Amino acid sequence: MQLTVEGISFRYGKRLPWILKDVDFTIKSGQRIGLLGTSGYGKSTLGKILAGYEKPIEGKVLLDGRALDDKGYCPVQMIHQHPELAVNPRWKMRQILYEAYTPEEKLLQQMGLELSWLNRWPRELSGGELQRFCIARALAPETKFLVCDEITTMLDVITQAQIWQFLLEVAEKRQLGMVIITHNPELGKRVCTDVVRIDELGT
Amino acid sequence: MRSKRTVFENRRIQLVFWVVLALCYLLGIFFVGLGVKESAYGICFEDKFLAPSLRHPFGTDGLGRDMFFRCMKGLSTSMVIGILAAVVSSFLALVMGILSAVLGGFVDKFINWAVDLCMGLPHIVLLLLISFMMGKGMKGVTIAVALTHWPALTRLVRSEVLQIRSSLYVQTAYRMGKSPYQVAVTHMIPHVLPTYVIGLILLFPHAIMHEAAITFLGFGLPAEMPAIGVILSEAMNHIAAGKWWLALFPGLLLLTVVVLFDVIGDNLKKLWNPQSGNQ
Amino acid sequence: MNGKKIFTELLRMVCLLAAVSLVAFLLITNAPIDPLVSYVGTNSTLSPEAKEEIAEYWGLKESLPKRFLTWAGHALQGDLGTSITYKKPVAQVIGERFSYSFVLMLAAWILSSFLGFFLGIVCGLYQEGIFDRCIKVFCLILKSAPTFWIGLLLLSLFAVKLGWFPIGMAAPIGKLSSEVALGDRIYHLILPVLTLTLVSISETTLYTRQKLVEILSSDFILYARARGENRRQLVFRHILKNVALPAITVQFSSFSELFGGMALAENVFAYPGIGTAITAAALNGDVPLLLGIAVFSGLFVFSGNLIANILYGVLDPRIREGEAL
Amino acid sequence: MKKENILKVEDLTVSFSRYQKGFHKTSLEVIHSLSLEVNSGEIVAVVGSSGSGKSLLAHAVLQLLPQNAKTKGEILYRGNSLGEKQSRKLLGREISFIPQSVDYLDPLMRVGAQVQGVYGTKERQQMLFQQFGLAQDTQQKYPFQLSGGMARRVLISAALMENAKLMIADEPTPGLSVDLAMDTLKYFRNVADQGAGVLLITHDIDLALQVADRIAVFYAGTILELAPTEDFVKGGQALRHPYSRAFMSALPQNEFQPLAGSQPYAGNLPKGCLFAQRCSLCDEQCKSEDAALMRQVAGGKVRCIHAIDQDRNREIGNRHQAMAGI
Repeated sequence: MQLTVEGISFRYGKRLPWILKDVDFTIKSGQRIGLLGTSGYGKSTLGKILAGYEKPIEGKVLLDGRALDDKGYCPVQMIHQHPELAVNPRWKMRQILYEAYTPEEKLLQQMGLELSWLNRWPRELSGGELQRFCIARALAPETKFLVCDEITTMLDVITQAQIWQFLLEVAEKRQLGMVIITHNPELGKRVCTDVVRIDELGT
Repeated sequence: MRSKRTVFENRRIQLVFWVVLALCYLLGIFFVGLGVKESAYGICFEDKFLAPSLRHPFGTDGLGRDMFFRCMKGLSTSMVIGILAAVVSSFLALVMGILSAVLGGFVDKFINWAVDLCMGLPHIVLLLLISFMMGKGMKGVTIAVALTHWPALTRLVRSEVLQIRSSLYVQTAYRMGKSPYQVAVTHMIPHVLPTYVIGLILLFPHAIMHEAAITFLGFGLPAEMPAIGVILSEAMNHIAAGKWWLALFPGLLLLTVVVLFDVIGDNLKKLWNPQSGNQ
Repeated sequence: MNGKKIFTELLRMVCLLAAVSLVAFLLITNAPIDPLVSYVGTNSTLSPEAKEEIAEYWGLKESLPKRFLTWAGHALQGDLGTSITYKKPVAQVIGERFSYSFVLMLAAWILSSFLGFFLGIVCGLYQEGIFDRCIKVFCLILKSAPTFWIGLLLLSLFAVKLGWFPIGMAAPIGKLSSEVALGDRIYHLILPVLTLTLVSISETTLYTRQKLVEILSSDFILYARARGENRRQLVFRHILKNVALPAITVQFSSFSELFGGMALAENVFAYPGIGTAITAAALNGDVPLLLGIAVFSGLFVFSGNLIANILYGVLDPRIREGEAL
Repeated sequence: MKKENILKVEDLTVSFSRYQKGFHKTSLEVIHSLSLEVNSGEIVAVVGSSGSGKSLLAHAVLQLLPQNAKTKGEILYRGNSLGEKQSRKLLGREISFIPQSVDYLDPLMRVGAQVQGVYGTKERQQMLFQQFGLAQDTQQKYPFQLSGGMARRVLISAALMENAKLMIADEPTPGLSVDLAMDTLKYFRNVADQGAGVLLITHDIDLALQVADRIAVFYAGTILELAPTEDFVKGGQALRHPYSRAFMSALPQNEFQPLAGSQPYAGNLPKGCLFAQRCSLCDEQCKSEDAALMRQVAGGKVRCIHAIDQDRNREIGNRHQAMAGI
């Protein structure tokens, strides 16, 4: 399975500067590409375009050659930096987790998700716990690629290591393709198969 | 068991207590008013212009009619109109608000334009024109009040829905293949409902006040029907003769009803959204 | 707020105004009154030919859209027809009476804006103090009390019981309006202005207080305090500007409530302004006057909104210099 | 230059009253008997995950906590207690604060005037802007017109307006990679070298390792260990508290090995040592109150009775054999 992006350009308004200018990028299943660079250079924007959250002004997003359509479950899922924004505050965790599919018991254990958390409100959980839910939610059987946008920047170092430990395990087993956006080169080297700097991608 | 003081002193219980108290008072007026028989406030000339006394707590008017029961009757009719108008307006606002936020584009522009249009004329003037068109009377004032209160609530609902629509969890839901309908029902309604219900409650007193205002100016309920607006406009003629109680008590009654609705609305607002409840 | 934005704003206002006059026209002409009677009056002494000529002039026979166009055509040239209640051209009636109403509204608007702003600031600064709690309860009651009821109470207390002020009218009865001294006019103006001020002050106070509470818990106030600014410096350097900006725009966009309050206050005090004119017009089915005042009130509200938008663009640097980025 | 104690925080507790799920009111301890000190010429970094209450420490020292916060414990500035009154004279003069982003600037006020503040002068503000390479017209700009880089330099220049004795920075370089953050933080270094004390609050351990003289590990509302940066760089055996060691070994550039479990909530903190449930050395003693007292061990402070002490590890050593023997 291959996810490619050709000639992608993006800006938020006609009078605003180009954030991305004809960027080409390809990732195959099982590959984990680190996207490095300081904030404000379009890393997240590229991530959003890959996962279909934003439509590029120019260029195409192709999954195995076919355009990524909007209908149905998108095989490219995204996990965000602030988990508390990615969950509906008026839903219990159980409803949030089971929104797309019912994950089996084993996956929840593997993620370190305690069953008692399932009937809690999002505001009663910490950032680390919420992020585990967001990851579990994104790991539906149809998911082939994961875009991780600074997912552990806000968390403490131990939680970061815990999350990456089980995430890499799952990615390896299911041969998921992962785009890992981070400003921390050490983390990039440790979790990615290869690393790319955002400013080297576009013109 | 904790001592009585701490349980009561706790803010959340206070909020609920005030809401319940206000509700009982309003329902009391509503049902007493409905139940009052014609005879209770009938005309009897010998006790004309009696000052407030035990037998007539609100005194009597030029035709000897007991003001207390007349006010209660009038207020409950106003409340009926108020409920009708509030329900119609808020339902209209809910539909318009969600439609304009979810569909966006032309629909959004049109509804926004219609809201500006309705807000363009001063409220009283619009009420006047509509009731003028309907040939005054009860039907006219009810429709007038019902059709002029939806713009403000529509804007409230629309901004709430817009905020949710742009949230990350809704975008993620779409990326997980959820249809706009599913998103609207599962994500939007739970968010919009509290705003909607509180909007409905806060709309109610406005509806009653505007009905009283239009009736006072002579366009609402016909003169023979007991209504706060009518009572107060009659009272105006006797002000110069010093019959102060004719004006004071009806207005006071209306004021308490409106204030209590505001109290219910504000307290529910505090109870419902979790963060603000923690002060 | 560059020229283009002001132009689009003006264009939007004009087209909204046209729509409002259309809505007013439709509402009024659908009333169960025979159009001719509404233009001529029930017991008019005009000859049939004169009536025919009036009907022709205003196109009362044609279809609704046609009638609206003829009305609009005349209106644009300033001819709004004659009012049967006052036997004078509508435009003149509006002109005269609006001058009275304008004074009433201006006084009340200024009083309620500045007093309300000041009270809101003080309540916000000394939150949950006795003063704050009293003002909040006072505002809640004023907000919920019907305008005309407040007018009645003031009337019966000051005019009847204490006799300080006249019962009503704008000038002593039996005096020609030209001879009325300024003192008399003000003397008659005090109670209506007081009523209108009391009614509109609560909104301003509560709004200003709410904005102040939000700003006090904002990050930039925390940082200013961390830079050693005392309370007085905080107020004058940061708080007043950040509260005044939204407060000003709200004051200008609340012309619609102001107009409504004015109409009710005028009817209570029998004050000869545009408020009493509109009720009289509606009661007598005087279509030209009713239509004229309705459209005029729309113009009044829109001018307020327009000023509010322009002011916001001029005062708020984020908009004024937004494009410059 | 004589070493002087600029800031001393002793057993500080900050708690808020809030509503539990039901109707009763509970008080939530966000900072829990925290001790820390900053000496002149030194940068002390407080490292902990974001959202764990670190910023509250900065606000507590600045005496800017919200009304519903209650504090216990002592905060001393150069020896005398720092209360509401004393702080009013010192804030903005001897004590300066560097916030996280441009949201901390008044949106309707030009940047130049804000940097100048109530005690600064225009000349010094222009001189600082030049020194930080900010264009001449920057002072006329409004906060929303500043780019990320400009905003940081503006906030730093505001802090340097007065020659502060104590500088508190709350997450001054969010989202920056270490090398870029360094050119902002080198100013902290020369401020410290001129005799001021700098308290740097951040969630980025790499940053702390680069710029701080001493590092405090912030965990569940308290500081478990305060030790020279070298111990952290050496990692492993040099650190005293089991959590600090787990913390360092979880770093990507180290073993990247995570410790099981998660931080306890501020709502239900266990008695005694907060790290008890996750600690391999935990025993009955750890549950007692005095297990949580801050102790001086080999040049650093630590809050653990089994603290690993390099030169005297005899007593600790046999505990390990005994444990392993079971």
